[in-house]
Amino acid sequence: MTPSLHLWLIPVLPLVGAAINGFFGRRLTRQAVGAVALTFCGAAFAMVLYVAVRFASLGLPHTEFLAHWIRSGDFFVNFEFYLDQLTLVMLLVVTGVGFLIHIYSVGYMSEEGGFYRFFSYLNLFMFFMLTLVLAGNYLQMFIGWEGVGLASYLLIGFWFTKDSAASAGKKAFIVNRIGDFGFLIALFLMIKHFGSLDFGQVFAAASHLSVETVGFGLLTSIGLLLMVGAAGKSAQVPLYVWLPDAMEGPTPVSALIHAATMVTAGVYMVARSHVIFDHAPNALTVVAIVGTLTALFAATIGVAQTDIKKVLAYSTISQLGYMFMACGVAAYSAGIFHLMTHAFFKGLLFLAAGSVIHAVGGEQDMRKMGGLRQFVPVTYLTMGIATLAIAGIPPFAGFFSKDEILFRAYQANPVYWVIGLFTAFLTSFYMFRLLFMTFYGDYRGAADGHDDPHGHANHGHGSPHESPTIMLVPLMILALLSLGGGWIGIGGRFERFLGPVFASGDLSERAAEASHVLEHSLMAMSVATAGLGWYVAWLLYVKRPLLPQRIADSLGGFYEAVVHKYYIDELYATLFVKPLVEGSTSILWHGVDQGVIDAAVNDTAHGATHVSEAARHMQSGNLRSYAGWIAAGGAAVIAYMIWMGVR
Amino acid sequence: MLHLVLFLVFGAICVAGAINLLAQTHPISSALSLVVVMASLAVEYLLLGAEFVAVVQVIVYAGAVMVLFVFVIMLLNAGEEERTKGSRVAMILGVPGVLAGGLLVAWVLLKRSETGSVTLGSLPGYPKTIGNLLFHDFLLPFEVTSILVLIAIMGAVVLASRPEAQIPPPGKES
Amino acid sequence: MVPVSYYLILSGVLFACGVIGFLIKRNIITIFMSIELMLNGVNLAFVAFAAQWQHLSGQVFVFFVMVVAAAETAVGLAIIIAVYRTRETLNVDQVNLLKL
Amino acid sequence: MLSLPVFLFASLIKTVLVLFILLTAVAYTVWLERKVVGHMQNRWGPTRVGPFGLLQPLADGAKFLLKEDLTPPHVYKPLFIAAPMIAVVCALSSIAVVPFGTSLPIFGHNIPMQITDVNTGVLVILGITSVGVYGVALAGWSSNSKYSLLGGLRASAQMVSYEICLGLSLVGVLIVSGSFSLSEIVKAQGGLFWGFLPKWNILYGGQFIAFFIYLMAAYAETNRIPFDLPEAETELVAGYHTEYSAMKFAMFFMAEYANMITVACLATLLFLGGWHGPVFGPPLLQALLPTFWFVAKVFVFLFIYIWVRGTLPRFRYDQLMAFGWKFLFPLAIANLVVTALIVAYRA
Repeated sequence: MTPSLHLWLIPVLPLVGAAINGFFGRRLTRQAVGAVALTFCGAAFAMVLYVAVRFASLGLPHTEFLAHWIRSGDFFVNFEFYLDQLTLVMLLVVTGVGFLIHIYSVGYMSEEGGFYRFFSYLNLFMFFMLTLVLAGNYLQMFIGWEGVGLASYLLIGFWFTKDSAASAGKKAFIVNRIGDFGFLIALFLMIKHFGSLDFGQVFAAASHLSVETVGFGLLTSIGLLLMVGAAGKSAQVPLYVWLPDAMEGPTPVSALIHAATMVTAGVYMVARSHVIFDHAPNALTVVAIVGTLTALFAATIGVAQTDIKKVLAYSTISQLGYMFMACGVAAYSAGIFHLMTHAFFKGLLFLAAGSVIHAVGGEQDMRKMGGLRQFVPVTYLTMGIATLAIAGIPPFAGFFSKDEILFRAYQANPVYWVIGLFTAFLTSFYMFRLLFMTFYGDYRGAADGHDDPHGHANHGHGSPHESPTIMLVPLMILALLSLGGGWIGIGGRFERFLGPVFASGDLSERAAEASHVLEHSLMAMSVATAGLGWYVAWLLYVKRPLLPQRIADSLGGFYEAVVHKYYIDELYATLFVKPLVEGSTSILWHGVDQGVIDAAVNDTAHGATHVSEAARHMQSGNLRSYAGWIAAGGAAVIAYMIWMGVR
Repeated sequence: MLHLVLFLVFGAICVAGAINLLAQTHPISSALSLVVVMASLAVEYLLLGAEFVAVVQVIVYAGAVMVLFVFVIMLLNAGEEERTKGSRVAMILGVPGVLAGGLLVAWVLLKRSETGSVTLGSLPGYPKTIGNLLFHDFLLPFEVTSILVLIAIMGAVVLASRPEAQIPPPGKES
Repeated sequence: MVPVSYYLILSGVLFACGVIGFLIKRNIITIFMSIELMLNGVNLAFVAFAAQWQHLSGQVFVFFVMVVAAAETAVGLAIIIAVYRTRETLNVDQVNLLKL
Repeated sequence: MLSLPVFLFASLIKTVLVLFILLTAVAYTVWLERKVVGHMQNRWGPTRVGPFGLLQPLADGAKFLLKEDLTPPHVYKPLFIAAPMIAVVCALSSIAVVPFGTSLPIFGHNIPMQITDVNTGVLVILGITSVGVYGVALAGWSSNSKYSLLGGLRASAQMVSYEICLGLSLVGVLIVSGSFSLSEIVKAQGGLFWGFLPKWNILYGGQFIAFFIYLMAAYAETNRIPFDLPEAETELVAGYHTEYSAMKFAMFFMAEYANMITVACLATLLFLGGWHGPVFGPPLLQALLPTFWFVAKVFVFLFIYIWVRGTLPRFRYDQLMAFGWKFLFPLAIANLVVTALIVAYRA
């Protein structure tokens, strides 16, 4: 038994910050609120660093028991913290990126109302996310899972006076509920069949079951249900629809929650549950297909988006699809690797986009940007690095992780690889499109910062201007990470580090078999694809800026479909929302609620009224009448008693 | 024999007083009839040996309760009873019901002989024995009753006292 | 020797007179007196049963009944006074509404 | 134990005798009062009829009998007639349980000097006194006169209130002597303590506070000065008997004085040792001396009555009620508690 590291401090520190800001923030100055939030978030990060330093000396997996939670017969659930390599990676990503985004937020949100509220929510999110990551059992994980959903809801709807933000929050929450429903059923199945929710016990029990290659067994069911949950949280097809709308939230929120951390919880969960998936290949195949489809699907939509954050949102969905594809081919460590690098460069992208938005006074439409290169050089530079990273240009971080995934996908099934490669092309294309539309050409925006959708205080933009240092520092750190973050994966070091966690499936052994020739040729092809995307984007948006419109016109209906996100929202509205609303209105509301429940209540009341109307004549208010009734009743009782006695 | 005669005489006075209570239209006559009933009941108690009960009956009922009634009748200057027709139920249902119930009880009492008979003063209720019973076996009820009386006193004071603000201004009658 | 049932019948007659008084009298004070009459009838039954079973608790009950009756009278007459103040009548047939 | 005929005969004789004595005493208490008050006020009182006016009561009685018995119109006649009767009957009947002395040996029978010895004698007197309220109250009501009604109301409220204090003051004595029977109570007060003090309840029983309460309550019960509000001449003409005349008025008059005598007797019996006193001389004297002592004590009590009447002014009605409920009543309860504690300590 290794000494206690007081892991509980890691989630609790941000909670304390959230509590302080939530309860007392209204009376504190902005500086104080920011200091509190940064202090506690930073303390958590420091704690994680301390854990990382001590990591080598720990016996793994390292669990720390805090308290009993549920004790019901044979069924136990504890408050327990579980630490292994996977957890450590997640902890570092969450607290590290989280801390940077906190710093950034202090600058970004400095002009906003509800400053304390924002940081209270942000710290609350950190608490739940760390709870999720550190959980020692599925139920505790579920708390974190729901908690980050709550924090996400609160933060998407941060500008709750804006109707679109409020409904985006609701949409995220409701769509997540669908996924959570699957997660919950998976938990129930575990309780029923394994009698426990503890990771160790569940995985031990699962690993003793035979691999379900055919059919639809217990583990397949659990796996699929977990995947439903993961699809909800991580915005996979068909439950991705909430994520683009979630961009209504403040940009740091999009960076932290909807790019770097929360949306990757699904990936983390699938990776954590890899024992179950390893024994359910069919479920794993579903994961891979879902991931692949999502990657392609979202990338195509991303191509036609004009809102800078929407592009990034679809990009996120697409990248998450990559991660699921990796998990689906049992390359969990590749998925986690991509998760990490993605956290760096996508966080950076969002923050840089935020910086851009900040620079142009709240404008998000790329068509009204352009030529910002000279106004915001640091932002341009960092965003450029992030774009190179996501596009998969070596030696940036995205190259290593994405290449790893594509390689493993090829090994599993070349179809995945083909689609993945095409997606990589699209990714490269739309990311450079974003870069070119934003930073090249001429500035197409209005001279002054009007039409302020986020309620930014109008700080009199003469022209776009660079963000303050407090925002740029996180950008630069993340840029460094995007640049060099992938290098730890060179030579499979990252995979070896995570090896003990995933060292159960034979599928992961394939990596060793692969020839270096194949690997290198695939690598070259993906780099070429990325370069192609870059070139096409340059061609269309820098060299011949009128061409895109013509292509769009020639594509006609397809382009329209892409612009309208394949009408998925409308499809859902028609398929689910409308029938639900209609059914609720006509059947549940008018039929059940008004027709049965209200009617029962009202009819009872009316019946009582009628009976009372009749009985009221007895209640004349005359004392002697009442006495008469009592006397008659007493006589009846006496007669009955005597009759009973005589009989 | 003496017992039976006394019982019948005072029982007759009792019933006569009770019926007179019903027959009289003026409340003060009814009240005096009730005093008569209570006094003769005290005699019936004496016949049964309950001398303490009898004396207390006179002191409490005749001497205090009924004086209070007379006092209130005088205070409110209650007049002759009005012959209003307020309730048919009381006449049609109540009175026959009472009579029927009473007759049934009487019939049962006369038919069943196991109730037995009592001799003159067969159970002497001396103050001492009653007191012993009251302060030992019935101590809790006794104390509870004392609280009841206390509450009743306060209630009576509150109810009967006339708050200055509630005196209706002249001319405003409902 | 007098059968106990005679006493009980006397008690019942008094009680019935009380009930009938309650039913037929209009004056609220008289009605209240009818209640006292009923209580007296019950008291007689208590004493008679005490004599039959040769146990004094019956007589002790009478004291409790008297105490309760006295308390009831005090409160009841206070209520009557209060009613008379607001309604200016003692006829129960005219006191048939909870509010004025 | 006496045989039934002898008992009935003796009772009849005693009743007649006691009634005669009582009525005479009533008449001469009136005379005494007029005489004493007269002297207190520096005048002579009755002097014309007989020596020292001793025949004045007879003359008054004749006057009452011979005057026109006027019944005013608009009175409620049955009660107007019944009220004085109730008053006088209640006043006279309570004397029945009062023992005037020890038993007298007459014709070989040991006849007690008491019409009847009820073992709840105190309670009987209380009960009869409480019923006596009806006479006053009904007289006031049936007269159909405002003065009378007010007098009747005052009388009934006052008597009901002070009856409580009266009863509570007696309870202390009852606790000390452990009996309701008047003769038992008197017997318990025989003898001396500390060698020279009589074992009267007022001394040995420590009931001097109770005696004070009894005195006050008794004055109020009998509607005497300083508590004669029901017949306050200056306000209510004559209170509840304003409308009465002739013999009906005489009945109220008799009732008042008979009540005074009863109250004095009760005080003597309960507090002042009853018939106990120095007994000496030949047997006949020995038999009569207790009765003498009894009468002497009653006389002293009555004299105090008259003395107070000649001295004190009248209370206001609210003062009367406040005095009864806020002073006498708590005092009586305190006395009761203390007495009970003392008795429990002695036992």
